[in-house]
Parts: sequence; C-alpha cells; structure tokens
Amino acid sequence: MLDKIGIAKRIAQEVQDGFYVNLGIGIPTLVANYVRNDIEVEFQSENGVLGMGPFPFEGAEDADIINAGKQTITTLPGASFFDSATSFSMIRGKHVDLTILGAMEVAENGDIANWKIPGKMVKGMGGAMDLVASAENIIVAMMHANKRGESKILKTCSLPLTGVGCVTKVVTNLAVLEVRDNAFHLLERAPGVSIEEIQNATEGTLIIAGEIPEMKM
Amino acid sequence: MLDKIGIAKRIAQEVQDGFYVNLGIGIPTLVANYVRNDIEVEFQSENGVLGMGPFPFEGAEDADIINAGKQTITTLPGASFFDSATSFSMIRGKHVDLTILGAMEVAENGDIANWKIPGKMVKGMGGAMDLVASAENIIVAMMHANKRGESKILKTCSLPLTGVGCVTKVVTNLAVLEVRDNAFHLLERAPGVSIEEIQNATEGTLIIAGEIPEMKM
Amino acid sequence: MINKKVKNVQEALQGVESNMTFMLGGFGLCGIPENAISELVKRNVRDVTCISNNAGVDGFGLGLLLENKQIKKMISSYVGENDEFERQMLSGELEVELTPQGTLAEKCRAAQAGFPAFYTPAGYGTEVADGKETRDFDGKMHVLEAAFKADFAFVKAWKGDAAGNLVFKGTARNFNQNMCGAATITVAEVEELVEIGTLDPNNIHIPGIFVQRIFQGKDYEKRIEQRTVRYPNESI
Amino acid sequence: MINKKVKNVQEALQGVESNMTFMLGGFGLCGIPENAISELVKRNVRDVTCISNNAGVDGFGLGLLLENKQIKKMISSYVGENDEFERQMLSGELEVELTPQGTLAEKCRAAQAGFPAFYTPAGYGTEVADGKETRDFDGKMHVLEAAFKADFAFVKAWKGDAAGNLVFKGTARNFNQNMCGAATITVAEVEELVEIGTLDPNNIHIPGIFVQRIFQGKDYEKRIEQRTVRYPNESI
Repeated sequence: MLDKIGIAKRIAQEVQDGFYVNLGIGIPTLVANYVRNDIEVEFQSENGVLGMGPFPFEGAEDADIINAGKQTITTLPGASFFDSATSFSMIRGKHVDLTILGAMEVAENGDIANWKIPGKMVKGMGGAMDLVASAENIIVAMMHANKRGESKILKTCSLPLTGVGCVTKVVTNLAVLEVRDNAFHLLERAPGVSIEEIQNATEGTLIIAGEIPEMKM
Repeated sequence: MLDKIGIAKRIAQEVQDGFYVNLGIGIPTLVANYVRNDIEVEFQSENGVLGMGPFPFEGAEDADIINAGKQTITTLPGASFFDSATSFSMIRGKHVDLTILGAMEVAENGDIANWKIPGKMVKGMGGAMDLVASAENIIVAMMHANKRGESKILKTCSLPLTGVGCVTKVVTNLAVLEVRDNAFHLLERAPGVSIEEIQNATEGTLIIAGEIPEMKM
Repeated sequence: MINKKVKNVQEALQGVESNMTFMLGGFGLCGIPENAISELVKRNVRDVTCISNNAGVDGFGLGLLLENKQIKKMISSYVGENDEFERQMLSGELEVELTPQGTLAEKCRAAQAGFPAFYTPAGYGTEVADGKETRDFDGKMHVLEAAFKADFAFVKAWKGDAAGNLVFKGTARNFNQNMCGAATITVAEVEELVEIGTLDPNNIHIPGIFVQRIFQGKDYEKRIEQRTVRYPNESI
Repeated sequence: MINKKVKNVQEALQGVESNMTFMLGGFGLCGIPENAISELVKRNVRDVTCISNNAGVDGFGLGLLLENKQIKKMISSYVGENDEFERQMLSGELEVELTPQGTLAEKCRAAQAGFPAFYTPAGYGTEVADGKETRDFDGKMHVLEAAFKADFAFVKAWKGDAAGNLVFKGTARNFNQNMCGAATITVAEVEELVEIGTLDPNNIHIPGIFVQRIFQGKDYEKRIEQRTVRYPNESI
C-alpha cells in the first residue's frame, strides 16, 4: 500500500519528456519532486506562471511570486509570468499536456467530484472545472477509500460534479486504474496489495484482464 | 467650400480634451495636424499603437513602427504597443472616444458604405467594420458629392454596407451634418456655401432648423 | 498624453457608493489593491458586490470589508480562507456565487474587450451550468457565460505612469490585468509611479486607455499566505 | 526547460504540405515571417489557404506565393496592395474571404484560447454576416464567428529563446502574438535568438508553451511600404 509520497512517486512516472504539467494542490504538488532528472518538463500554475522551480531558500521569499496554492516559489530560466486569462488560454486551448489533481470521488464514466460537499463549508472550484473540462490527459491522485472505509472509486459520483467524463487515469494508495469504456481497468497493484483487496475497495466496475503487475517504484 | 485640409481642420474642432481618437486613412489622417495644442489627445492605430506622434525625420524611419496606413510614424512619451486582439478590445470595448473615417456613402439612418464597389477590385474593410459597429461617436469625413456630381448623402446607401445606423456626424466640403432621427440635421455651412447649395447636393432628408451659421475656421 | 494621475486614494475613489459592483484584482493576497480596500472600509460603503478570485483572510484583504459587513455578495472561484467569510456564508448573510477561475478571468476580459458573452466548456454538466444555455461545438458541450458588469475595478500594479500605463510583477499580475477596462471606472494603485516616458512602450502590460485614475500607493504590507521555503542542502 | 529550437527554416517547416491552412503574422509588410515565406516558395506547396491580415505586395511577402500560384484561398481584412492578387481574384483563380480586422484577430485568439466561437457586433447588417447566426445582447445585434482552424502558424518575433518565449518590437507585434498557439504547430522565427534566462519573465509577450519550433532567422529585408517623413523644421 502506498502513502501520499508513494502515490506522488508513481504519478511522476507518467510525466513524459516535453510535457507541460499543471499540478493541483495536495498530493499532486509533491509529484514535482519525483520527476526523472533526465527529461525536460515545465510546470504551469494557473495563477500565472510557467516554468516553476522549487521553493525559495529562507529569506528569498517574494510575496509577488507564488503558486496556485499561495505558496512562495521560485522560477527556472525560461520562465514567464502572465495574466489569468492567458493562463486559462493555455489550459482551455489544450496547450497543457497533463493535469494532475486530487478528487473526493471518481466514477467509472470518468466523472470527477472534488469541490463541494453539500451542507459543509464550500471553498470553491478554483481552476479545477476549467482544467478538467479541457485537458485530454487527466490523472487523479487520491486515496482508494475514505476514512470510513467507503470506496471513492464509484459507479456514479454522489457529490456535486466538477467535470463529466474527463478522468483518464487514477492512481490511489492501492492501484493504478485506467478509466475508459465506462469501467476502471486495473493496470497495476501497489506493492503488497492483492487484486482481491483492490476489488473489495472498488465500488465501480473493475476490469481485471490478464496478469496485473505490481508497481515498479 | 472646403478642400480636404479644410474638412480636416473642421473635424479637428470636434476633438475634445482627454479623447482617445482613431483616425482612418485619407482625410482623417490629416486631422491630427490641426488639433488644438492646449488639449491632450491620444491617437490609436488599430495595428497596435497608442500615443502616435508625427512622421519621423528622414533617416529615423523604423520598419517596425507604422500606422494602419502602413506609414512610418513615431510615438510620443507614454505610448504603448500591443497585439491586434488587444487593439480591437480598445475599439470593441468602447475605450476609444472618437472614430473619424472616410465614406463613399452615408444614409439618413446612419448607415455607412465605404469598403466595396461591386464589380470593381475590392480592397477589404480592414478595421472599419469593427470601428463602426462599436464606436458611439463616429464622424465621417467625405465629399458631399461624387465626381459626377451625385450626392453621397443619401436616403439609403446603394453600396454594400460597412455598418448600420452608426454615423453620428458628417463633415463634408459643404456642411456639417448631424445624423439622428432618420435625417441629416444641418448644423453649419462651409464658408461661402448657401443653404440652397447644400440642399441641392443632399439626396437624403435634410432638416434645416433656425439660423444655420457658417463654420468658424 | 492624457493625464490619469490623481493625488491620493481618497480622490481615486470619488464616486464609490453603496450597492455598487466592484472588481478587485489579486490572487489570494498576491497583488491585491491594499490602498483601495482600506479606503472602502473607511468610506463604509454598504451592500456591495465584489468580484474577486478570492475573499482575503481574516483581518486582511477583503476580509476587512467582510468584518465590517459591507459585502452583500461575493463572486469568486475559491473562498473560505477566513472564518468570518464562512460564518456569514453559512448564516446566509453573505450571498456567494462560485465561478470557475478561467471563466471568472474571461468574464473580465470579455467586459474589457466588448464581448457580451462567450462559450466555455468549463462547468458543463455541473451545477455551475444550471439555468445557463449550453451548446455543442464540434461534439463538445459548452456553457454560455456573460461578461461582467461592474462600476469600479480596483487594481494594483508594480509600476505605472501618469498616462495610466501599467506594468505588473511576477504572479501579482493575475486578474489585475484582465480587470482593467472591464468596469466603468478603473482605478489603479501602483507601488511606483514613474515619470512619463520611462516605461518601455514594448513592455507595457496595460495601455493607459484601460485606466481612468492612477495614484501612488503607500504602506504596502504584501503579506504572504503560505510562506514555504526549502532548506539549504535540500535536493530538488 | 523544454527545448523548441530547431537548426534552420528547413527543419522548422518539416511537415508542411499542399492543401494545408497556414496563419501568417504581420500587418502589411511589418512583422511578416520572411524566412518561412521564402521556404514555402522553395517547397512549392500548392493549393494552400492563407490566413493573414494582408496579402503582401508584388514581389514580396505573400506576393511571392501568389506569383507562384501556390495560394488557393486568402482570408484577410485588407488586400489588393498588389496587381497579381487583383488579377487572380478577378479571374476567379484565387478565392478571397474578407473578414473584419478585429474579427480576424479574435478568430486567432479564440483558437489559441480554446473558444469555439464568439459574438461580435462587427459586420452585423453587412454581407459579412450573410449566412451567419446573429443574436441580440442588451439591444445590440451580434454575429457569431468561429475560431480559426489551421495546420501551421508562421510568426516572426524580435527576440526569442530556446524555450519558445517571444518578445516583439513596436507594431511588428500585431497578429503575430495572436497566432501563436492558434494552429496545430506554431513556428517562430526571430531576429535574435538569445540565451535562455536573458529575457525578463515579466516581459515575455508569448510564453513558450504556445510555440512548437523556433529558429534564428536571417537576411531580413524589413521593407517599408509607405516611407513617410517630416521635414526638419516642419511644425506638428
């Protein structure tokens, strides 16, 4: 079974040479730390920066240079700053190659819910609705089940949707799943996790075809 | 009767302090030369410059700094360059206060035709259709009649339209006309021109109310 | 050069009234118009609608207007970094309209550029699209969203000149650029008001035509919401 | 940093074929992609559709492709600065689609930004609106215009770096900025390809994400269409 860092490490393997990548808040932010060093990737943040680097050293923080999580950041050579409309031109115009974000629920048809729990304080969708509506390559980083042990990999989402039919892959603490043809296709098991455990934790339709390898971490 | 420079001089009187002005090709371009020195005006050119200055001195021409008529120009302190979409944001968004352009025909309902003569070579509308569709203050600079003596101040345009119901004022070699309520309202006569001459040269409905002063040049 | 310079924030906010709609630039606390917000608190205009990506934090940014109960409605993409906001929202005192961030940005840009409405795929199939017109383009569904209408836009830039030209720094640009010219009156406050002619005409982010009033701001706090650092020998 | 740099114009134009649709930046002869145009002539691709505000002059710019009869269709706002264009248009050899200039710019921007279509007041009530959907917004009629679809965009910038970041100079910016990212492949030629990290991140007009290939251009003529000057003691 993976922890959050394990999920981030596994997702980092999905990042290919030449990709522009948008990372959501939470586990996705960690992915940047585990991308291979021998490939070139640029990180976009929807508040208006392309070419994000690591956090600044203490004393070098600049209030004018933050990421979408409002964290102080640095930029790498070749970076650029731009306005919000241009930032979403990159996203809506499909110039960003990969979107990685968290979710509360994912359904077998690719629906995603990650912005609202009725009756609770709603923080808003931020840029998530724009991202999932336009991106063609969306990987969700999430726990397979909630704290009460209920599956978050569902037949249909119960929470208000963020986007419809858009998720292409899910990486959880238990498995890597591809979402297509109205089903979750099991691609890999987390280290030490059995197919039965994954099956039990999955409410949505799970397709298990052939040998299912364990993740190579 | 006015010549082209006279028309430009008269239109220059319409330019008010604090106006952003877009000038079309031909007579309108001349207007810039006759605006009072004690007011502040900025000229916008739709190819992407705000704060245009005079033509450059010989030897100082820059192929990268032109106006919409493709003439080499200079810029004044406070000028800015921008892309075509932003330029038309200024125009469509009603940030430009006054548009001055030429016309082949104007109709009493404010329609204007200035881009196409069927059967002849068509050069295109350039930015004229965007300008007339959005500007709220459009002054047309033109000759009252064509070379064959036929009125260009009409009941309805015979040529393909550039815009509908948009012209607010017309300054010709003979008169200043306000366009409203489906009629041309005679405001001023050109020096030495009689009301009868204007009436004879006007095919559209002409309203003559009260004393019609001669232009003060 | 058309002079947009005004003496101070008091002169810049002449005409603001209760029940108006304001746009405020910034992302989180980054690039917010601190001086204009302070003056809005002082003037105590009530029942205003604020269009702003976020709603500040307790005791800073739009949090100040919230504490003072001046805001009737917030239009934002992400809120709830402050407790007072949450309290007012849950009690029903505060009306909240949540809008996808890219849609929020484009509703500003549409107002600036004179487009009445636009089609975006964002929010299709979600409650954001409830009651809105939808349409298929090339097999993909889109939602029709309308341009914003606002009385004042309050933006903050790094540098500016008397002609109203603006230059932003880093990610403090964000919505500030898109809100210029998107309201009836755009008020820009700048960290540094420079002499006319010193800004490079090639590198002006907002030409002065989109700005009605500009003033030299003061006492900027520029708070950091999430101060994150790495350690000297941390590998990345 | 994702490297977009290619060796030369030959490598930059890999994949161009007959019957494709190209976007070409520039206003008149100002800011046109001279190197790409020369290479298109050399490659002799036929029956192409060109989206460009203007169509060059006899013997230069798009006039070169016209002389060689490579263009099937021109989409422009203002044409006819050259005799060969006029001859081909009047004889029916060349198809011409005239589009209002602001609409042309926005059709590029819509393609860049992922908007399928937009409503503009330009052209309403004229033959430009023939056959197009129209709609009333707040009592004003608008025309629905679709985003462009193109295979290649050829743009020319003043400076650029290997990441594809671009900076334009003066009014040579024009449509170049709006065409970046508006086609499947955007090819940028630059007067000066600078070291990565030397362009100020605050003043990049086009972030590299909108550009697929960039190369150091050469032999720029930068012709002036209307050389206008004033005399030393002329008063303005």
